[in-house]
Amino acid sequence: MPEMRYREALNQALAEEMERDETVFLMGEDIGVFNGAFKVTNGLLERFGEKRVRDTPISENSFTGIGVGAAMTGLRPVVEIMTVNFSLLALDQVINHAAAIHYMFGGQATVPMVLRMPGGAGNQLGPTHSHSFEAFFLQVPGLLVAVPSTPADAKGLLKTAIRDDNPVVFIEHESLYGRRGEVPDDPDFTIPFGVAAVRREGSDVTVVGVSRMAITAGEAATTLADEHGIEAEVIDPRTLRPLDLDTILESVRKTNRCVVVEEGWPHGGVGANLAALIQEQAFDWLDAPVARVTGADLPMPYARNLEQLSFPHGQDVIDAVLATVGREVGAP
Amino acid sequence: MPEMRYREALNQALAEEMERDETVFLMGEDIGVFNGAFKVTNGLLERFGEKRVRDTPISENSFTGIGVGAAMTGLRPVVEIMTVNFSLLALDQVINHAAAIHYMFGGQATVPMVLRMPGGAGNQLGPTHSHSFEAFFLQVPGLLVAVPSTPADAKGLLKTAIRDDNPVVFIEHESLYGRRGEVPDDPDFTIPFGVAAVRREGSDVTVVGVSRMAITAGEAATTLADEHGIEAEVIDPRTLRPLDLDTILESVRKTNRCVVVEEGWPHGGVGANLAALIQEQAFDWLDAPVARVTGADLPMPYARNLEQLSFPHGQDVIDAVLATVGREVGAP
Amino acid sequence: MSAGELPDPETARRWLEKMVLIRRFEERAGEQYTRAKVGGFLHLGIGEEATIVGTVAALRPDDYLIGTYRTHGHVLARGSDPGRVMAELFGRVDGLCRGRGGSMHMFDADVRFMGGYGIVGGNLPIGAGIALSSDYRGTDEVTLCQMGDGAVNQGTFAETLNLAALWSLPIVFMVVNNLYGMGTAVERHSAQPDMKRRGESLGVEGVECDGMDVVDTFETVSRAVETTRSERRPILVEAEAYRFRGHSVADPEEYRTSEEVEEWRERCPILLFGNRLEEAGIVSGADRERIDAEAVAEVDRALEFAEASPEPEPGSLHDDIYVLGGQVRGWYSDHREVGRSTAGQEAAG
Amino acid sequence: MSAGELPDPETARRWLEKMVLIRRFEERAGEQYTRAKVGGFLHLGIGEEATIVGTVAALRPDDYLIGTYRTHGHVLARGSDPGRVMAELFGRVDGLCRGRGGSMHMFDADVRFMGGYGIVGGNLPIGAGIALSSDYRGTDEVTLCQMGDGAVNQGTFAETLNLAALWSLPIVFMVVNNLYGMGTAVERHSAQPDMKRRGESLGVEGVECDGMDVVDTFETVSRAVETTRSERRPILVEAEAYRFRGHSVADPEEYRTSEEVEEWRERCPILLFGNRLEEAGIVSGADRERIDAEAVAEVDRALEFAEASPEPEPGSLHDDIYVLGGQVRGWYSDHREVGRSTAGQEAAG
Ligand SMILES: Cc1ncc(C[n+]2csc(CCOP(=O)(O)OP(=O)(O)O)c2C)c(N)n1
Ligand SMILES: Cc1ncc(C[n+]2csc(CCOP(=O)(O)OP(=O)(O)O)c2C)c(N)n1
Ligand SMILES: [Mg+2]
Ligand SMILES: [Mg+2]
Repeated sequence: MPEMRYREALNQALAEEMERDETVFLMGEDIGVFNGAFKVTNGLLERFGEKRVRDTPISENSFTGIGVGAAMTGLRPVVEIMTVNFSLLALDQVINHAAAIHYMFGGQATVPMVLRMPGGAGNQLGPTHSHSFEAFFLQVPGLLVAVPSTPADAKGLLKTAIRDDNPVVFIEHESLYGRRGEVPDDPDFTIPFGVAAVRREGSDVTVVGVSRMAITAGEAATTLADEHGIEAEVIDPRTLRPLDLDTILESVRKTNRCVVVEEGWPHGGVGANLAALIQEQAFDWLDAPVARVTGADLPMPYARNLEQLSFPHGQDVIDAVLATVGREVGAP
Repeated sequence: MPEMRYREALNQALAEEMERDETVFLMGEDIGVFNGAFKVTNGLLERFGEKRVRDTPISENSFTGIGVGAAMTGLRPVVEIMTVNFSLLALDQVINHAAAIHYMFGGQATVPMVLRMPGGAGNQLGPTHSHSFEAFFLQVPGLLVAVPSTPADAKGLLKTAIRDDNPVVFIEHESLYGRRGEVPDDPDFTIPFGVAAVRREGSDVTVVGVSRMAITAGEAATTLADEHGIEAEVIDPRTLRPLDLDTILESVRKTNRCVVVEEGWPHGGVGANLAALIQEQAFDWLDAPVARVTGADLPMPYARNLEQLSFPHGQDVIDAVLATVGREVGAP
Repeated sequence: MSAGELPDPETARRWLEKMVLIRRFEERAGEQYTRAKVGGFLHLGIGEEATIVGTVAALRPDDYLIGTYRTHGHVLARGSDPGRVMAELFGRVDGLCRGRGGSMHMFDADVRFMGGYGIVGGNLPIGAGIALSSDYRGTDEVTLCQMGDGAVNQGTFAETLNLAALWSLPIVFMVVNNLYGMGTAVERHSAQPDMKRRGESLGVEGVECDGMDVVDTFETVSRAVETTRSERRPILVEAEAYRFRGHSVADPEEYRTSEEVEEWRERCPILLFGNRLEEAGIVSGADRERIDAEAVAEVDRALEFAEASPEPEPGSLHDDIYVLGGQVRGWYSDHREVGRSTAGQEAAG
Repeated sequence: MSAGELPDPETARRWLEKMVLIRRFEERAGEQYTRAKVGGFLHLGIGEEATIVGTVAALRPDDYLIGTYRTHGHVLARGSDPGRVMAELFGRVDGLCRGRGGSMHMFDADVRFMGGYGIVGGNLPIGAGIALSSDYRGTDEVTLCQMGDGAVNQGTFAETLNLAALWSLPIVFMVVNNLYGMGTAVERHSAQPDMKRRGESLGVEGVECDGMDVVDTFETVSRAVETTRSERRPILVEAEAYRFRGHSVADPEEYRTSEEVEEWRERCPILLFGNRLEEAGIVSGADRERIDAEAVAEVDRALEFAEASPEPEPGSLHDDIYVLGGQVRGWYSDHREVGRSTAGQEAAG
């Protein structure tokens, strides 16, 4: 299998789907002449031309809405919002329009649109440019939400997203673009939504990692095994809507303990949702509360040392796992 | 104590604070000449004049941002977004600006602004006009979030919000505007943020109700006592940021069971956040999973019968309490 | 037919019939609202019939129309069955949107009415996206995107006009300037209140028509649509109009005088056009009465149809939140284990 | 001083000094970025010094200035200490914002620099709100709100200009048109690319200046500011300019030719203004060298200051998320019980 970077895998997914289906086209700020702020769309303007690779003005709400209208009338737009931070400007089109239209109009229209955008912290971009909004989008019925953490998943999930008839919020991670991994080059390779990946099997604790945190969790699991003799089962949900809760519950019923790792804010986050679901559906199997390791509850500071303190690292996962595993059953 | 409606209590709070402090002023769509879409600002234009009661064009993001700028330079704007549904257009100003500015600029600026808006379902306003976004706002560090359910709380919390130096998202409920209750007329009456109200004491189960659902929960509690001999302790958190988790935990440690009732979507909702916190901090006291009664996971349909099925009623709370109380300890 | 001239008699009569139908439909809808048969917010098009019928007459069947929360008239003019429109207002299963959308969210794919939208300004980018699709697919379809005067101050207005001009999209933006956005007069919401000039900064030509005159509206919109179709550039049409009723049913209307309303009522588009047709010998007084009676009868039938239509099945509550495909599985909907049953839909695969 | 004339020698020299200081500061910042001393995105003002210095010279100390993510120069021109600006880029505790904001989010209350903002278009309404406050408080302060050409397509631009005009707010909107928004040329992002006309539809007068000429910029902005101050109406100023470097450091600049960059470099605002002053006998060649050397020395000192400044205390991480008051209690911050310590702040009361 060829090895490539996450950004290249995304680029390949876009190119293959554009090749395969004339109705697929791209819109976004600086995706064409500039080749993409993160170079995901590199070369695509040259290859597919201005009709299918459209640079937009800085008008997030409206070009997102243009995607909605185009999707309602036979096209498959893949809209890039340069980073998740700017998606706040487009939420009306995403929530009041894209997500609602199929239901609200009694099934007469569909919105097969993909909204791609990278998020995450770690590059000292400061308070307005370091958000993780997975927990906003997963709330919204009508949307699907994908959060790929590997190059192969990035490609396979993006191809599925483009072929899907629902609006898909596709959240990439700025710090993963340069990561390498093996990626199938079969043009029919796709990864279904709603199927979590068990990255590592283990019997002592279930660790769910979201987006980049699936990588962080995997690294922590290696250390936990090597240094603490604790076998963590690491699960990457890959999509948050649909959510493969079954795989997570099955694991928790085996390990009886669970830690959720995410980069976003703690309150009402992805981990809160998972904790609520897990304690609801696996209450009697839990030997400890579902623990959460999250980003800090603050606007992300610029200073490197403060920023590093504000999103989870392997050691935080290890600490949380040790606390969860070490907790005596029945002890307050 | 005088009795008045929720909308009148809000009106009184605005008038008193405007009287008390010259820097308090109002902005919003149709709050002046039209006297407010829900008549909360009735008579205030006439009383305080155009300088302090400003009708705006339909430009949510920008008039919210104007509030931010005014707040940074000595004023105390109270901005009305006609309903929460339109706040999606203003989230960039709320999250990337209002919430971040104090922290991001190293404490040099403050944003003492109140963003008032009503939400909720039940009036057949359909998919774009029936949202409950409490769960979005509570995620955001830098914001405070108030959700009054009674006329007295509406007044007392709004006065506190206006006097507070932080940006406050103040979420009213469209179906509560006409509700009556006793309201202190002492102009110094305020209700502190972060102090939950125990609406009813009980030892069998803790029921937390958010906004209008505090009323629904209270009604259900009466039926539970009368018809099922179950004594529910009903807690209205009143503010979601700060959250008076202590009061909730204290109750759960007494009752060992908890049901959270909210109107919004289930995934990542207020209840998810509370369930996660409660199982984390009172794990060994719980005899049953924290249960959630929520709005349905869909864009709110217009048809009356479908809409009624899509947000919680007393019977839903009763069913959830019975299931929670009836659950045998240790039984799956 | 030259400027201001009547179209052929048959067409003229059809326009009159359509306007009367809309008027009678809206009156009945308002009445049913006060009887609590219709819920939510109800925004009527009474007084604005010429802007609707004149506009729709200027479109081809394969053109697209998209509007706001005030579009019962538009979907009727476009040819939807009045019974299904009324059933939608009643929240019944035979409604255009199966009762999911209600008054503010009409849609009829069959007549290319691409939706009424409850968010002011929200329909503009969607309209531009539809126009983009027409262009992309190599057709000569045009999209007409209707809005009120209040919508021009929503950011999407300038954003979308710029994008439409930049990308040469075949779209006509139609501002129905009825002098108020809710209770706010145009001069109180727009620093530069001349609506047809609102595209100037973006290089979008603006034209104006008398929205109380169906002929002028038809001519102006026709020219705009055909220019857009052939020259591939967006045009802005401002139609001066007036709503005779409140913003929505149950608006105390404190922001305008009853004299002003009366003055405008004298310019009633149905009255004036009816008079003109009568003067031209195209309809007689008796014809006008018959047209009215037929409209009333049609609305009566619509009402009967709506009343007879059942409420949506509770079991359908979770249908069509998603398009289900073989490639996805997992939950899509409500997960609750307690409370009333809201079992979610599950994907087939 | 009449049109195009130089100001008095002392002022002229000060302008030159400021421009040189900004140039040298930015060069050093770019260099420190490549050495990984500065993180995040770094947007330099090199080439745009005249738009900055000319503008700031037109403001009174009690006027407000607000900008974008490209504002090191603005805050320096306004009088902030270069050491504190550099320390902010270094993410140190003595930075203007204590290291929280970084390059994109400068702020200095002392000099009424009301912030750099990372969201394109986000600073416009805030600027209008500041102007509203000046007006409300009965002062004659003016706000100058700076943006790039790309920002005019954000919805807030039209929304805010309309509101400013409607409410007669004392604000000057300054569009620094450097021909590109990131890699997108003006004609590719704006259907009507004449920036000074972008307020027309909203009744906002637009004027233009040569942003490579500090005198012309000063004169144009001064007139705009004083008109705004006395006539209480917003004005739009377009300054034609060019950035000599990439959009941010590490931009491959594939969207423009090196010939184009070279042509513009010949119009370097520092070079041209320096030449002019020399021709006018206000500075000598030696003076110019001395001015440059002093700027370099000042930037050296700034760098030393920044390097000596400590990183923010980890314990300060949760400070100033909220303004704490006696009236509130409960949690404000991180609740985690596990993992690294992030004990939240608690209200006093
Ligand atoms: C984004 C948004 N803000 C506010 C509203 C509430 N609202 C509904 S209609 C309306 C006035 C619109 O006026 P106009 O565009 O002139 O249309 P008209 O009602 O006159 O047809 C307002 C403010 C809304 N629906 N959407
Ligand atoms: C809302 C938003 N969208 C996109 C971006 C990413 N971005 C940063 S600067 C920029 C270009 C802005 O160009 P312009 O306004 O001309 O200013 P210049 O950089 O030329 O000074 C873009 C697209 C952003 N910061 N905010
Ligand atoms: Mg109107
Ligand atoms: Mg630019």
